[in-house]
Amino acid sequence: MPAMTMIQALNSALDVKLGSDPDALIFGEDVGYFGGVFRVTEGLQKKYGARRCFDSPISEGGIVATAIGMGAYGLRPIVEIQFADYILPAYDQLVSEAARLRYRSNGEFWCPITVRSPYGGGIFGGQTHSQSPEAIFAHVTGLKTVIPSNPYDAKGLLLAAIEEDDPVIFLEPKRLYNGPFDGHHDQPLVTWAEHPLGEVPQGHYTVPLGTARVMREGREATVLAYGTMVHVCNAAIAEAGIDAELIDLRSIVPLDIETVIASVRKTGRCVIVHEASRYGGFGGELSALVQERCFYHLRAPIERVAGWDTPYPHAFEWDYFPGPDRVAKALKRCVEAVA
Amino acid sequence: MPAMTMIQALNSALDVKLGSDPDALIFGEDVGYFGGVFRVTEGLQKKYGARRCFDSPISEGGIVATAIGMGAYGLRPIVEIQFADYILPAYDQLVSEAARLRYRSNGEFWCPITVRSPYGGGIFGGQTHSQSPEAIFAHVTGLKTVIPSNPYDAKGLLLAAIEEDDPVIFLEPKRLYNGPFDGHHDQPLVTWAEHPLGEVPQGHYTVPLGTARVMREGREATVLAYGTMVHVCNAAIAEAGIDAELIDLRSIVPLDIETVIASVRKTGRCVIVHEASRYGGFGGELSALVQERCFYHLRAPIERVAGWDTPYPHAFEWDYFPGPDRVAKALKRCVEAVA
Amino acid sequence: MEISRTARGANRPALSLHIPEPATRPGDVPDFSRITVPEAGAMPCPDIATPEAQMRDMPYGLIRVLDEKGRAVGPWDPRLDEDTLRAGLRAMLKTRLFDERMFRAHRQGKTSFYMKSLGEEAIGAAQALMLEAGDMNFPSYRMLSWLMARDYPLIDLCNQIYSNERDPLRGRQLPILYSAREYGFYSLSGNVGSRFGHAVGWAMASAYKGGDAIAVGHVGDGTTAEGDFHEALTFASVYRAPVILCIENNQWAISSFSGIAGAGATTFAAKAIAYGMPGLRVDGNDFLAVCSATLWAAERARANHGPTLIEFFTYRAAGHSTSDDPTRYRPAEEAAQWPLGDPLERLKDHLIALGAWDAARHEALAAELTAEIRAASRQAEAVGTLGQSKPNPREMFEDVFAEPDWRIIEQRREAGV
Amino acid sequence: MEISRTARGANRPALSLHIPEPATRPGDVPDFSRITVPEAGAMPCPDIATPEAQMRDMPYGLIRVLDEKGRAVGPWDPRLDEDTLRAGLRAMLKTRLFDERMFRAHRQGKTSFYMKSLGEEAIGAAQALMLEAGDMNFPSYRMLSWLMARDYPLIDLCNQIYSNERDPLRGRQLPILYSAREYGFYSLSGNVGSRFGHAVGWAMASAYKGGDAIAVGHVGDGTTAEGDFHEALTFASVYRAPVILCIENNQWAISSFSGIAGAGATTFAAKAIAYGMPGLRVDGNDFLAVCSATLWAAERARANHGPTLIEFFTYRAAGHSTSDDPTRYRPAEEAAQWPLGDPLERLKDHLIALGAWDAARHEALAAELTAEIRAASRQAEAVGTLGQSKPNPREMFEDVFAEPDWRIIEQRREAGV
Ligand SMILES: Cc1ncc(C[n+]2csc(CCOP(=O)(O)OP(=O)(O)O)c2C)c(N)n1
Ligand SMILES: Cc1ncc(C[n+]2csc(CCOP(=O)(O)OP(=O)(O)O)c2C)c(N)n1
Ligand SMILES: [Mg+2]
Ligand SMILES: [Mg+2]
Repeated sequence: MPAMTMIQALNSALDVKLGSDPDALIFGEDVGYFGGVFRVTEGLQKKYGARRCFDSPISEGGIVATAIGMGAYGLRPIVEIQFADYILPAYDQLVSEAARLRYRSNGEFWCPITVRSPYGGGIFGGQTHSQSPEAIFAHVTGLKTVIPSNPYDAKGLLLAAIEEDDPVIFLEPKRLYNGPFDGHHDQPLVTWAEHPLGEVPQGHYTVPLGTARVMREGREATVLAYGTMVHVCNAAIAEAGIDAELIDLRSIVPLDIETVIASVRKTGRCVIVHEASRYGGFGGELSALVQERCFYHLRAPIERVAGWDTPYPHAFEWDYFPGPDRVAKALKRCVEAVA
Repeated sequence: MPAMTMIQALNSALDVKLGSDPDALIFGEDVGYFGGVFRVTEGLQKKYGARRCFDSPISEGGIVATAIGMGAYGLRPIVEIQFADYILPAYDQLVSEAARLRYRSNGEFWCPITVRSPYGGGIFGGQTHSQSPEAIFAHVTGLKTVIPSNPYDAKGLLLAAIEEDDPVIFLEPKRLYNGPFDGHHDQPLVTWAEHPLGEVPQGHYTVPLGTARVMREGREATVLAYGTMVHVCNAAIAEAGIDAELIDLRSIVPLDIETVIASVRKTGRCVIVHEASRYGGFGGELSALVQERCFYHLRAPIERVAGWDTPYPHAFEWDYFPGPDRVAKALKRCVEAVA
Repeated sequence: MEISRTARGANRPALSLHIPEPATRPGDVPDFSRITVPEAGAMPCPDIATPEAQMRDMPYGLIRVLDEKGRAVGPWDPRLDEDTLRAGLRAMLKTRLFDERMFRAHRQGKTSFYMKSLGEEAIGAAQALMLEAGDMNFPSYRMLSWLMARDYPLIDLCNQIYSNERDPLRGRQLPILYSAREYGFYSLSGNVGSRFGHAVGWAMASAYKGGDAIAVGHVGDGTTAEGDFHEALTFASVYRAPVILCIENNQWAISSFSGIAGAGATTFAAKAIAYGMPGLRVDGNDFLAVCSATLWAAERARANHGPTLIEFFTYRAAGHSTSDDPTRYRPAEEAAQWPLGDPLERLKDHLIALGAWDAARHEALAAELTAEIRAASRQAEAVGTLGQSKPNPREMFEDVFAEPDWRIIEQRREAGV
Repeated sequence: MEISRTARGANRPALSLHIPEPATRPGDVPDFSRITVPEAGAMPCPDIATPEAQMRDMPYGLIRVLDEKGRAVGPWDPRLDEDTLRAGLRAMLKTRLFDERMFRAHRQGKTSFYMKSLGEEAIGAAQALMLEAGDMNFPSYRMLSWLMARDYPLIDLCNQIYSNERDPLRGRQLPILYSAREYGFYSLSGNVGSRFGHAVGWAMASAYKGGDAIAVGHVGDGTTAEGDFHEALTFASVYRAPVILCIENNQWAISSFSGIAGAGATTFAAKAIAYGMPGLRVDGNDFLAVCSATLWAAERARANHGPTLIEFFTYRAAGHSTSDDPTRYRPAEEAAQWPLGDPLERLKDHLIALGAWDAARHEALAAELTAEIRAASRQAEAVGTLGQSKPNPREMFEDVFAEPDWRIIEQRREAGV
């Protein structure tokens, strides 16, 4: 199996889909001739023609509205929002229309669209190229939200997302595009070629939505994470020297609740980690779910490690970003807490 | 003190403000000559002139954008979004602009705007006149979110919100406009005239944001609620015959964390109730906070009672709405759980 | 040039904020003197291949076909056969009678909500007849006459409005927010404007597939202020989508007159010019003009000439909805004074002038339709009205997704349904 | 009328989807033959009180003042004094030299990001000089020349760009997204378009207070597709806000040519017509034309005649930002072929033609500005560049609200700052 970066893996998924499904098409800002600002759609216009992969006006609401109409017709549009920070002008379309169409029309119309968007921090992108908006999608009934953490999953999840007949928000941790960044920004970047999950089959396969991946088994505590934080947590676990179980949720809607619960019941301790600011973040839901279902197994307070409750501050990238130190500290606190 | 409905109390707050602050002005869809579809701005255009209270185009994004510009100039705009369901087209303006202006400009510009909007269910309004979007605001750093449950608080909180120099989302539980609805939809409506908090001073006063109100003291469990659910919980507590402490949060940002924690430490049990759908709702944050800060005091799993994870379904108003029965059941479960 | 730097600041007036106000308010005598009604037949009808640059005056005229004597005149006469005209009349009358009955049903507590199309029935009826079965309408909530013209079953309408056990939308949607895919009628929702772009996407999909179906989308005058409106027009223009984008300018948006949407500054049809597409301004109370403009735009779309924006100039003769009382913000007598008349009467007069209709046939038709509506409504009432009957609450948990996830399954169990 | 019901469906072509493509791509010879450059001085200059209906041809012309010989001609000549012209030249040159140095600084790792205004320097410089101290600019990120014209301290620019300890925005904002209230320069942000409506609100507030300050707002050609653009224009039109709304049509939006924003169908200035406001189309590389159009619109606004939309026709001569490589999507030689020339050279030639400037003075000015920029940049480097110096991390927790709540206080403590 060839080694691919996450960008190549995503590109491969799109290539497989355009090649096999004439109803699949791609559009978004700069995705056509140029191949996208992160190059995820590179070469697709050349290979499949402008009709299958084209540039759109700078209008996130218009992109999603148009995709919904195409989906209602019977196509399977895959759109790119250049940065997840810029998905907000499309929020009404996603919530009031995409998420509700099947329900309100009693299944007469539905919305098989995939909305890809690079998200998250770690690239010195400042306030508006770094945010993690997953919580505002997870709360919306009718939307699915998927977040891969490695090339293998990225391709399989993207193919699964595209093949879903419901709208999927597909958030790509941009800091992982070129390697499994673990939060040690002062160390040389490891590439995906050196990582087992950088091996990606050429052809079609899917990773079903709603299945978490146990990245690391352990007995002392459960760590729940997704996206870039999976690698940060992995580093933190090693550095803390704690035998923790690390679960990569992969999709937060649908959530693999069974894997989560089984793990916490086993370890009795839980640390939840995300990049998004803490208050009202998806960590709250995870914490509540774990508490509700594992109360009698919990031997320590569930910990949350997250971005601070401030906007994403440019110069303070590494003060804001919940890096391995902060995660390790929380993990230790959690394991050391007396029941 | 005169008895006022919540509508009259809100109107009185606006009247007081327009009368005392020449920089305060009101605009929004149908708020001018007509006085708003719920009549909250009735009479204000007549009293203060069209310049102070006027209709706006149907453009929620435009309303908020314009208000932000006015706020940057130095005015204190109060805008109405006709239904909270229709606030989403303004979401980008609220998150990317209103909430971030002070921070990113290092305090050179700020955003003293108040966005009023009727929210919540119970009026057979169907999917798009019933939703409770507070969670998507609570997660946003830089926004405050306020939800009154009675006329006295409504007026005092609205005046406090308007006087804030930061943007405030002010969600008005429309089911409470005319009386303290407790979820018993099949019983005659009680009016505010019969409720002690229907007594509202004529003049200026404020209820500070970030101060919860203990509606009812109790020892067996803590119930956290806001908006319509305060009255539903009150009824549920009485019906369950449980000596529960009922806390009306009144603002979810800022949150009166001290009152919450003190109560749960005392009772050892906690039920969280909101109308919004459950998954990713604000109840998750509350549950997480309580769990983090009261872990060693908790004698039972924290319960959440909320709307189901479906869109708000018109004909199933009372199947969806988390009424007193569901709350009472959760309360009993919580109190009966063995530590 | 008049301006110069030195003059700056000299004798400058203070700035003042302009708040638009309608000509009249309750208590005033209705005044439509601002509205010029050009003669029927006066507007030229350009070839559908005409470049936009040569049609920039169209948005400022008013396409009218029916003259005061009920004759069809001028180049926009669509020369329809009498059956089509009678089908239009029937759809409009059926809409009006149905609206009346359902409005009463609301007063009687049988439904939570209702909205009438009074005075605007020509638009949906004409378009339903002029467009083809495979085309898709992305309607506003004042498009019932489309469903009537296409013979959507009355019983399904009633069941939906009564939110009863047989509600075709299973109790999930507010009354009148229909969805009827088989009838070329896209799912409505409460949010205004947010489906205008879907019409464009649907039309783009049809073009992508090399099909021949086109889309038609609708918004009200007030709704043109939403960003969605602009985004839809932008995409339609850029990709030359085969779509007809329509504005029903009925002069009001709830209590706000059209000046609050910018009508004091220009026409709504003129918004087309911003996108380099033709903008037609059409007498919306003239069934023939609506037919003709729709056909013209449809043929343009089908010939790959791209989108057309049409403003239908009309009047919302009733209140906004059952929640509204228009006498609070406009003179009660305004509707009667509307200078473009009643679309139903005008089509009827035309048919009579043609010798294809008469008072007796009209009465018979009204009686037949009234009976049909009464029967359907009674049948639906027998199933039940709001609160007396509803679909199985299990329906609340269906169709959130194609397949329910554990949350839905658990909660359905908790709800005991 | 050409259309008839019977003809429908006969010999219909299959629909096809139109995807706009630029005239040339990398490897092609640049081709600007689609652009007609009208003679300078040819456009009439209407009185500021002229009704919009009499100005509907303006958006299709191109206001130009400087002719090929560097002379100012025609009714739009603003007849500026030489000091003003030289101030404009200075601001433009300073912008260009500063851009160059900072672009290099990015290559050297001193900053995370930079964006140039190359080829568009006339716009901000002219407007900063033509508008008054109390007016407020709601800029795009290509408006550095405004700050240069108003003598914003270079050291503050450099500290912001280097995100160092003295960054006036305290490390909270991406480089070049300045905020400079005292200089009439509103807070920038990464989101495009979302401040266009703020300009309108600010202008409405000024009118509400009976003041005399006006606002000017900017978006790029690509950004006109956002709903925010439409909403801002709608509010400006409805309330006749004293605002100048500007589109910098620099032909590109990152890699997308202006056709993706609708330029194939009409001009951007024509979008004004949708709102019944005047739309001017102006040679954005002609300093005098920019001055003149800005003054005209400003005087309209100050006289309570309401808003004006201006399209500045220009060219983005550099890449979009430091993250971009334009040779991947357009011919590398395109900038040199741009038919409207270089704004800086054109103003220089005009001053020389006037006898108010010469090569020696130009060289001296360039040397002086280069030294000034070098000094400021060195001074800022002494404080530190990206990663070497930053404000106190405590700043991360300030100004989220006017007063921090317990979350901020607790988290600041947890962060140990
Ligand atoms: C996004 C959104 N904002 C506000 C509303 C509330 N609302 C419902 S109808 C309406 C007026 C619409 O007026 P117009 O577009 O002229 O259509 P008309 O009712 O006249 O047919 C408003 C403001 C809504 N439904 N959706
Ligand atoms: C809301 C939003 N969507 C997308 C982007 C990404 N983006 C940044 S600049 C840009 C192109 C803007 O083009 P244009 O408006 O023509 O301005 P120019 O850069 O040419 O001056 C895009 C798409 C953004 N910053 N904000
Ligand atoms: Mg209307
Ligand atoms: Mg551009």
